[in-house]
Amino acid sequence: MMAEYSAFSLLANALKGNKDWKPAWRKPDPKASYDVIIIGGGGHGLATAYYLAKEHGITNVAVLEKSWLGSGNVGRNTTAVRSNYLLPANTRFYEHSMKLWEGLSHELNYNVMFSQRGCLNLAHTPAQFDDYARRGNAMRHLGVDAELMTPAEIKRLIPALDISSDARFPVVGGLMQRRAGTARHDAVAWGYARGADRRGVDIIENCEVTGFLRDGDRVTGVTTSRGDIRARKVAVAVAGSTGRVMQLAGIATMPIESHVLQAFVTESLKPFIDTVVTFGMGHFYMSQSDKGGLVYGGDIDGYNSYAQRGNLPIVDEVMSEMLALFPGLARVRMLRSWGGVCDMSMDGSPIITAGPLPGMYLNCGWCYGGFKATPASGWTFAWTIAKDEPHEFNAPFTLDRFHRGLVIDDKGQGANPRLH
Amino acid sequence: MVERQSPLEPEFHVGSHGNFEHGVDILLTETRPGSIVQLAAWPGEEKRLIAAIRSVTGLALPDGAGGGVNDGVKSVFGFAPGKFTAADDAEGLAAAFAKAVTPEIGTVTDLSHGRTAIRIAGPKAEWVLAKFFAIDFALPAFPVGAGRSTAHHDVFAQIQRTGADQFDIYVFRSFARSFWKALCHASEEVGYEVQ
Amino acid sequence: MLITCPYCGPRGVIEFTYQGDGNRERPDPASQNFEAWNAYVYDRLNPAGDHNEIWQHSGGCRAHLRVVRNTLTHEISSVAFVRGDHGSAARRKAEDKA
Amino acid sequence: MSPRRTDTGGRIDRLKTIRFTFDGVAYTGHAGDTLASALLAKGVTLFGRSFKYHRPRGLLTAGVEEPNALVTVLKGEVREPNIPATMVEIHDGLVAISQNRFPSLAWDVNAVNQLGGKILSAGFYYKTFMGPVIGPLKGTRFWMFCEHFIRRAAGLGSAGSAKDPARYERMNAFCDVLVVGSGPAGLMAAKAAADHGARVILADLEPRFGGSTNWSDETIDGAPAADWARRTVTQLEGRDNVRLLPRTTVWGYYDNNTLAALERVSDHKEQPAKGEPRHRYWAIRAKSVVLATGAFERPLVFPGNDRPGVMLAHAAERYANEFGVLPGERIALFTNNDSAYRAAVALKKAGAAIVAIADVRSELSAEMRKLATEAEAEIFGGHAVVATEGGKALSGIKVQRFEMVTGALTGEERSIHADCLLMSGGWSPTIHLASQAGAKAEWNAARQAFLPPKPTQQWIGAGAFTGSFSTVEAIAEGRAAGLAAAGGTGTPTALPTVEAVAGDPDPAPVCEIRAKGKSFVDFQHDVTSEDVRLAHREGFVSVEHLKRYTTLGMATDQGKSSNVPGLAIMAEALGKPIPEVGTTRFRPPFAPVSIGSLAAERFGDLRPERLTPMHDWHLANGATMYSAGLWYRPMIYGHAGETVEQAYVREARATRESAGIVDVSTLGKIAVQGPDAAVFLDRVYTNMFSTLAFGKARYGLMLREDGLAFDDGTTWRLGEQDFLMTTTTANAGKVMQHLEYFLDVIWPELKVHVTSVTDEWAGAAIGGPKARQILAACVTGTAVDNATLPFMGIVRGEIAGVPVMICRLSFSGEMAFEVYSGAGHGTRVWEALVEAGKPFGLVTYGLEALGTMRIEKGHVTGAEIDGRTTARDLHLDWMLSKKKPFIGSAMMDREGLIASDRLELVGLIALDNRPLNGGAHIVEALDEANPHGSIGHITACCYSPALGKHIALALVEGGKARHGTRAHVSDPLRNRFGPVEIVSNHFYDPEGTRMHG
Repeated sequence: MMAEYSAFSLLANALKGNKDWKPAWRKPDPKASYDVIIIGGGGHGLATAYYLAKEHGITNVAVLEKSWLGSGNVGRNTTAVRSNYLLPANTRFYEHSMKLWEGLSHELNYNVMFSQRGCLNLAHTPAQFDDYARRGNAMRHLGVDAELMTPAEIKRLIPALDISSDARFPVVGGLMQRRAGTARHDAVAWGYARGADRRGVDIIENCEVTGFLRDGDRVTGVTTSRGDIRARKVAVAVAGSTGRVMQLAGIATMPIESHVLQAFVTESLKPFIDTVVTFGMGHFYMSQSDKGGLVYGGDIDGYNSYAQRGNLPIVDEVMSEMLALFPGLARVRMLRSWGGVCDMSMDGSPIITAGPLPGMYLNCGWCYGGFKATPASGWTFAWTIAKDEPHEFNAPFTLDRFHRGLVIDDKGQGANPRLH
Repeated sequence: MVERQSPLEPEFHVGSHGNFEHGVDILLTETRPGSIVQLAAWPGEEKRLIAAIRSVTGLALPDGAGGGVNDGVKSVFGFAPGKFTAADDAEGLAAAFAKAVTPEIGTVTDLSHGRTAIRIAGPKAEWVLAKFFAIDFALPAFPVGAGRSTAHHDVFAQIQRTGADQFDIYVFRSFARSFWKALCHASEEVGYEVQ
Repeated sequence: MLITCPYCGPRGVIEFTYQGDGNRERPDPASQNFEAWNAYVYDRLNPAGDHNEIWQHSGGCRAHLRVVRNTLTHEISSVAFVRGDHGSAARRKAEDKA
Repeated sequence: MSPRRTDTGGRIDRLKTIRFTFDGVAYTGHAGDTLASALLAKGVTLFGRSFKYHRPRGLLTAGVEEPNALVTVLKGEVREPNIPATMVEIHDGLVAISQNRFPSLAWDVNAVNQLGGKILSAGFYYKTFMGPVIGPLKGTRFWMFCEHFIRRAAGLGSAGSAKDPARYERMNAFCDVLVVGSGPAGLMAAKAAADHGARVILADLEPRFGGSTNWSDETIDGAPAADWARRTVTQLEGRDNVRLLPRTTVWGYYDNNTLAALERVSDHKEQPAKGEPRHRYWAIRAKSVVLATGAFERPLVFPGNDRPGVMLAHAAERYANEFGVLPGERIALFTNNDSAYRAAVALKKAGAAIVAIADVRSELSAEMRKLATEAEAEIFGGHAVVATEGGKALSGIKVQRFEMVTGALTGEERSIHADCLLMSGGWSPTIHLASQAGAKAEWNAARQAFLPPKPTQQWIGAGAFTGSFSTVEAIAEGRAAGLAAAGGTGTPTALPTVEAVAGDPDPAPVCEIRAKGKSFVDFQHDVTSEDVRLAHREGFVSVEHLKRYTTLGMATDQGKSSNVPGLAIMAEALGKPIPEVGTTRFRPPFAPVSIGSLAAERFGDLRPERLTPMHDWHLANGATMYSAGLWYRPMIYGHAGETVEQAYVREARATRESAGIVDVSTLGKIAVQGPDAAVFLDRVYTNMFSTLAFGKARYGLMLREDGLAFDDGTTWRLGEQDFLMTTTTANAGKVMQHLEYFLDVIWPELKVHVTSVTDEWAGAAIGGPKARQILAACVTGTAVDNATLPFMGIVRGEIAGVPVMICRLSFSGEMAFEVYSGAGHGTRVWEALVEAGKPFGLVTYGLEALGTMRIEKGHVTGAEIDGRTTARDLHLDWMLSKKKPFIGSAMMDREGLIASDRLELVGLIALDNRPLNGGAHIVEALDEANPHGSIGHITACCYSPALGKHIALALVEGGKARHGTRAHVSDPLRNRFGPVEIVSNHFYDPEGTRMHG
């Protein structure tokens, strides 16, 4: 058992020249078989492993990661955490996630720096303000916090924001969720990894799944770059790589497209904004990291891609929208941009389900909202794997909902993934 | 005929503007053609449409996608497969085409009010246009007479090169004032005159 | 990313609208085969590698194009009008030389 | 002793004195100085404070990779934070201040952080601040409490909120060959490509072209290298096919050879010229690219390597030769390679004393010994610097015998008095753009460097970029690359001759001296070699984990100098070769880019305004405008002292009592033409259009493929093959694309053309009991009586001498007509109608009254057709033809779309006679304290003058079945609760007697 992290352990170790720190998680070789294999060592896969062990006592579990742990979207997002959805199925699920977030640092004995600094959606027309009111009221009717803000209140909260009436899209108000905020993305992966490892889960990095072992239809394990591994249950939590992995299982088409989403960070600045803010007349969101960089993003590039690399039109669009809100940032500089691969579903909502093959469990369709879902995704997926039935929170997120017309379409865009 | 209202009016300021002390490198005008017409052929009927264009306007279209010609009064250019924009200083071009372009050949759509034609001319015309449009304005890549369909963000534009350093830009009327303001703003650097 | 429109030549991706998987086949309008309808509306090929997809040159000539593009490298190996050649496509060449 | 200006030399203009201030102190420099060189010339050694420990820092470099000397440049209220002083060209009136210090740069209270050194090691934050499990600071509160202070201590410069008045622009450029970098390789490449006739762009991030020629002592073709470079640039300047872009950083390499560059057009000027942008963002499409971006020198990692006065060797050479500034009087060098010897000689020539050269190598070539002799420097072969002394400036160093293979330090430490220490840890080719272009760098053990990968796009490398560090190679490779990029083949003409001291390009494989004390790897982020080893102990061994755990390479310099040393230390800890630790992929931008430049012309004007033909009339006649998408539409035409509600109630009431007129030009209008137009419309609408008679209009509904409602509007049949479709304002573009998709992709056999004619027509809707009389008073050429113009009929006539098309249809529920004229005549027709209406009490009305009347009538708009509702939900199932398939017909009856608990359109009447709110929810039983049990929500609401009540449209579960029942609005966000009656959505004149007349 590794040492608990605390201010005391920090001090004790510092006095010893920091020589005694142990690896945050082991680096085991894969065993020949497990009860459960989870494909994907990202946030969702690691959280699933953690909750399988903690909530369901299933510890003979391997998490297989083709690259370094947390190399997917958990390490490439803009770190926002919120549960301000319109439709009840989403709100309930993300609110469960929010509650898990609120206790996560303690639970994991790892500071994931969850900072409930609020998330503000700006409205720019009265009609949009009513839309946000609808959403906020929907949240309130499910016991989730939400409030409306006036431009004057918004200006007090974010002094650098341009709320002048001669702005091209003046701010007429906003919807605030105070309990929303940000977390340190990498720490979430590392914290879950350490927690799962401490409960006996094998986390195996640099282990790429190359195929599925089958007994008829049933999935009985995987072939990997580090040999065959058998398992009673194989869970797929590979987000942007869902298409590729499902193809290995012989499933060619899915209600999923993989799209590239870019994100950006400025150079480090003294505190500039104390909340997460989103623009209503386009697609732009921003917060400030504890290090001081403004972390922000916008729309997906809008075409299928696995390249983790985007193109200039979105860069230009995001920066233009940023300056529409914060004209004082013209001379601040973009330091770095990067791309993540998003598993865009046909209604903008996720899929967490047993199947589609016997012995297989599927977790995907996170669009670009996957980070905030991490705890609930792992929690409900672990439940589904352990009990072979969904929890109430993920019951609506089936794979067959599209065909049955039971879509959960928060944006009302229909089967058009680039618009979700 | 009743004169049409220009969408540019409150922002149309005749005279020299911007950094013109060192000379004016841009001339901006609204050409206000009497007719702007879109002509579109059914697949396989393009040659007959080109013949009809010739019979109505007297202009012979050169070969090539985006090919076009301008005689100072009338212009025509291709902007999409089988589709052409024709303009004439005089009104009534749509009616003339309605006779020549039979339903077997294609369709005629009158856009005389719907599009606004802005002319940019001068030694820095390519420079200023390159601020808006990601197409190659160099003469070898964009010969005189030729047309291009492109867009600057929300503003669709059809552009015909009507001289070595002269371009006619057709934009949607509702966007014309915004685009005009942007064009003037972008021309300030080199000095411009509105005529 | 540039897409070489057969009519307009190479243009930036900002001028195009992505219309997705080009392998989907729309069932006969009167078809009652709901599996086929569902597959058409909701299911997509999502390959890592060459992908056959539909783009509209919405900021240009507005034609729809069938594009084969590699989703790992963004390299485009072919572009053609979805509708087939309009007769004007080949004429692009005259200007390419100019 | 301190740094000073040399008496002669440098490429500055000593006759031009420039005045500027730094931290409020007035200084002077010369034209051609950077802020760094000008301050250094004045003896300034302290330039900044580090991020974590707030350690005092001086200049490390002379270029874009500077991690320490970051300043904020002030232009009035506008702030530009985090700019390397090495990249600021001074000009009269320049105001710069230091950052991340309080109260001053020299005395910074946060320097106390240094005392916490070992605790503030990598991973510190993750291991603590979890806080208590109980009490007021439980949960996330304790962390948020601490975070407040942590955030204030972190961060570099401050951003402002004042709007930047500067102008930013974008430029789209096309070329055959883009040459990045203008050192000898880049100049040769540009010249070769230009000579071959290619269209060439040559970009360099420095104000002076020439790269290393600006500071080397080499000669090319018998002349000083800088003269050769200037001559070459002059030749290029005269050519039509060459565009020279100085001060231009090529920062991004995107797909299909699209490159992004930032030109700092007027930062170096006191005032930009009229209309001149501050920054120009170049989006360059190059057929091929020559990457001649050179290399970055690396620091060595040893205790005290961050003390002000310790800098890179070539940086000192630059300061001396390019700026005429000596960074010290008594200079020591510490190196693992030959290149530093050249610097020693240069500084000696410039007037400094070279007190020592410590070289980790014990075997030195005769050439290097000769250079050391020339510099009159004592050589310490097989030695390392193990400590530096001094406070905010260097006062001395300690050297000790060093065994290269084992890393062991032996023998006595020897102190050497020096005020400046130059270090050289070898060179890293600047391969960032190549890496961005999509390929993985390759480690070269001899060069101790990552070399560029095999190209994945159309580029060719030349010079130091490829690991060829000599000028001779740069010249040869540059010309070959330029020629090849232009599509030419080799010519046998002689290359320029170069006189230079030959040195070994390969450094000794030593990057760290492990002695006691903090040795910095990443200077700005204070990442030490011990932090790297701690990451190793805790298992964060992959390069990405190393970076993320320690923040190595994540500072504003993005690891330009720290990347390789960090990897080397990790590789050593792992006992693996460097390539197995990996290298991070470089991502755009190469160097930070102003956000203003990326927004370019859209800064301050995000989207164009879309105006109707009558826009100016509306403004002149008291309209308050409402932004709807890109359009502007009148919201109300308020009278003095009226509230919005009073205004719309007046407008709506007057319309129902006499007549009103509204601008409907924004409705989407699409010409649908061709022999198959009617067939096509039958397929895209749920109802029939082929049966529509000429001169008649019909209301139509479209579904999406998935069976949900998409858009509605009327379509007018103007001829056998000629239809005019109208769409909602918001969906005009989407419907157009929808139609084009089906015509091009699904039904290419249909002969139909669709064209957007939204802007062709001005539209005025005039409605009310007197509408027909008003029309009759001004229309000529046609009658407008019931026989000539029945409901949904169309006639053509003239108003004010202008042709118009009039269709009798109604949105308001009144007898109403839409009058279309050519857009250029819109105002004329509008004015004629308004004039004709005066005797009849005609009012102009805006969107609010329009919305009020449509709610009274129960018509749906985008608030109800929200992408989640079906035709049945909206009681439009009567429009679903059973005679034909249409888009969406196959999918509209799926179980989820016909479920009984779906939200359906209803009307609501407030029983407490108080205003309702859009977005309020509906509940069966009210619970103000704990709202729950939502059965739906309000989509639109108003005070209805016709009913004298507050009414709303709403989507409610099982809607129709609830007609006549009571429910409650529950709007906790606005604290509005109260009883409502659920009724039909057709509040007013449900039989339509008024519009049928």
